[in-house]
Amino acid sequence: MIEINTDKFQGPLGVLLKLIEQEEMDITEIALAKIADEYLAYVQNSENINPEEMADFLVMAARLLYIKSKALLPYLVSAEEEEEIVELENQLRMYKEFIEASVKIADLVGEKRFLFSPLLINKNFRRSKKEIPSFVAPKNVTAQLIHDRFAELIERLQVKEEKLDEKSLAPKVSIDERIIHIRELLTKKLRFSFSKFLQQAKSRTEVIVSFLAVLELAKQRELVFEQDELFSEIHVLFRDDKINN
Amino acid sequence: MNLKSQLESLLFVSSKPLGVVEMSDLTNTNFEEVEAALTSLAEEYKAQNRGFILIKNNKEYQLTTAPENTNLVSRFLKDETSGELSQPSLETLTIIAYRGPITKLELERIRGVNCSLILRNLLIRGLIEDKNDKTKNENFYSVTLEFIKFLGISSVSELPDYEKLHRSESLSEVIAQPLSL
Amino acid sequence: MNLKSQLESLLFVSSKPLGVVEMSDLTNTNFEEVEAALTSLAEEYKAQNRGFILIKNNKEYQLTTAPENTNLVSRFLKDETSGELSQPSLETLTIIAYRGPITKLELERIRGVNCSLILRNLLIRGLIEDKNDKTKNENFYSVTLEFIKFLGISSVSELPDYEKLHRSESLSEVIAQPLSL
Repeated sequence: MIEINTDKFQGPLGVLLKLIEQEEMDITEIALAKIADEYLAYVQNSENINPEEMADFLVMAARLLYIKSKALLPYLVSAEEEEEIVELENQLRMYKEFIEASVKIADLVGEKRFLFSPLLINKNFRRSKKEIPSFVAPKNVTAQLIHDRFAELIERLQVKEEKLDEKSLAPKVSIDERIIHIRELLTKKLRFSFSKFLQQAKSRTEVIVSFLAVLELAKQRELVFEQDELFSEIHVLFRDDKINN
Repeated sequence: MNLKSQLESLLFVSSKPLGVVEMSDLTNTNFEEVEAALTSLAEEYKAQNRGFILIKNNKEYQLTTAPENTNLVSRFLKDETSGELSQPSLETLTIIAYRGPITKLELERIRGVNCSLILRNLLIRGLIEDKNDKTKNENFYSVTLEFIKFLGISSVSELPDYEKLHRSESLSEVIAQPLSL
Repeated sequence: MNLKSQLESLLFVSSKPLGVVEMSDLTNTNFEEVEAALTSLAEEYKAQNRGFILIKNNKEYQLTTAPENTNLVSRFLKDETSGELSQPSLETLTIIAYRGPITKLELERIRGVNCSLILRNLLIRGLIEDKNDKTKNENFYSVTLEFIKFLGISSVSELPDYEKLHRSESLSEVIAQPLSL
């Protein structure tokens, strides 16, 4: 299992960078494809991910899965999508530069060279002659104005809170759930049609998840595909069933 | 270690005059050396035409602005205290009026920004005062009696809707939010 | 009149950072002359090994104690700053220090994660400030003099590899790219 310092939460890029460094790899597409599973495992198992950051972790998971699927099916990738991968590599390289700089800054802070300025000094101390009065009446300030400003502030804080209301997302199917579903299906039916399987999906996300689940099982050598001729229906079956037959 | 530089740091940052004994303790140096270094500093300031001078009063030393700049400095301090209150200062003042006594951190959580400079400005104008609570070792800010009188009331509780606004729950919630760094 | 002495008096008596515009108004001198005099003062303090230095950030200046006297001064002020920062805060501060003024969106694109909470904490702690650019209607974040003091440097340009990271092209490219996904 991967060991990541989880006592302080880290952003998705930080987690990626750590995984790549653990593999002693450079920041490349190959490295990203290789660590995709570990990243997913981290997101799944980590209890320390701040809820506000979860969305960003999931976006990154989607990008990695995409890169991984490209490693499996390279001919499916367009030039535009290729660019997105390069962009992620660049983003990660730059992030790394700042992480390195932040280590140097941490060293600087560690030296404890804090500088001090006198704060809140009595205004008549430090001055030769001429006293400044201790109370200066503020212009245009009345009890009513104080009241109005304070009421406005409270209202503003309430509006802010309403905005921060939590929204729960509709439950979505996960790749793991899909994998279990595929296994059950094949235990019952021995084989199924790939296109019909995808048609059962209720949303685009589900199509992607189903597709990734099938790819994952193929990669793990659990599944094999049968196709009679080019562009005809693809059938999915357990590798073991195929061998036993 | 450079004694003159050390003494200069202490005198610069101190908000009260400093005695030779205290400076001697802090710098771990004997009285004679401290006094010699202070004399030498005082001469340097004059020779170099610096913007401050070192003055001595009953064995206590303090830095003050150079006499030839007194008018400039007074103008600056007067501008600071007599100018119109900025919006952030006014907002801070209203929070202290309705919620005081209140700590700096509580104020900052409500306003979402650091308030050091604003508090300093309100203190200089004599609109607020701070009191140290020794058991909690924290400073609490309240509006001054002069300011209350200026508003034409005799206590903050006479501010409009005081009971209701003073207890506002949304403020208490903001104050209770955890801060992590 | 001696401009350097005047500026020194103002900086000395003001316990808040002073802007070039303000100092220029008060001394009735143009910006260039004020900045030249301030640079010369900063150099003098270092060359003469004074107990204070002049630090600078975003056209604002402040006198502070010299870094070599930090131990002594914190003992005197009984200041217990631990200097602890969490990794995310450190990361965010680093990016703002090298690339500020920077918008929240740009910052989040570099960090790849939502930064609202961290920005709020850093604002409250006074290590960063936000300024609204009215023409673009956007907030820009920069580090403050408080941050400069925290690190014990006299301006962000003294940060390690400042020139390189401040200008790094790959960064400008990445920031210029549209958000995907």
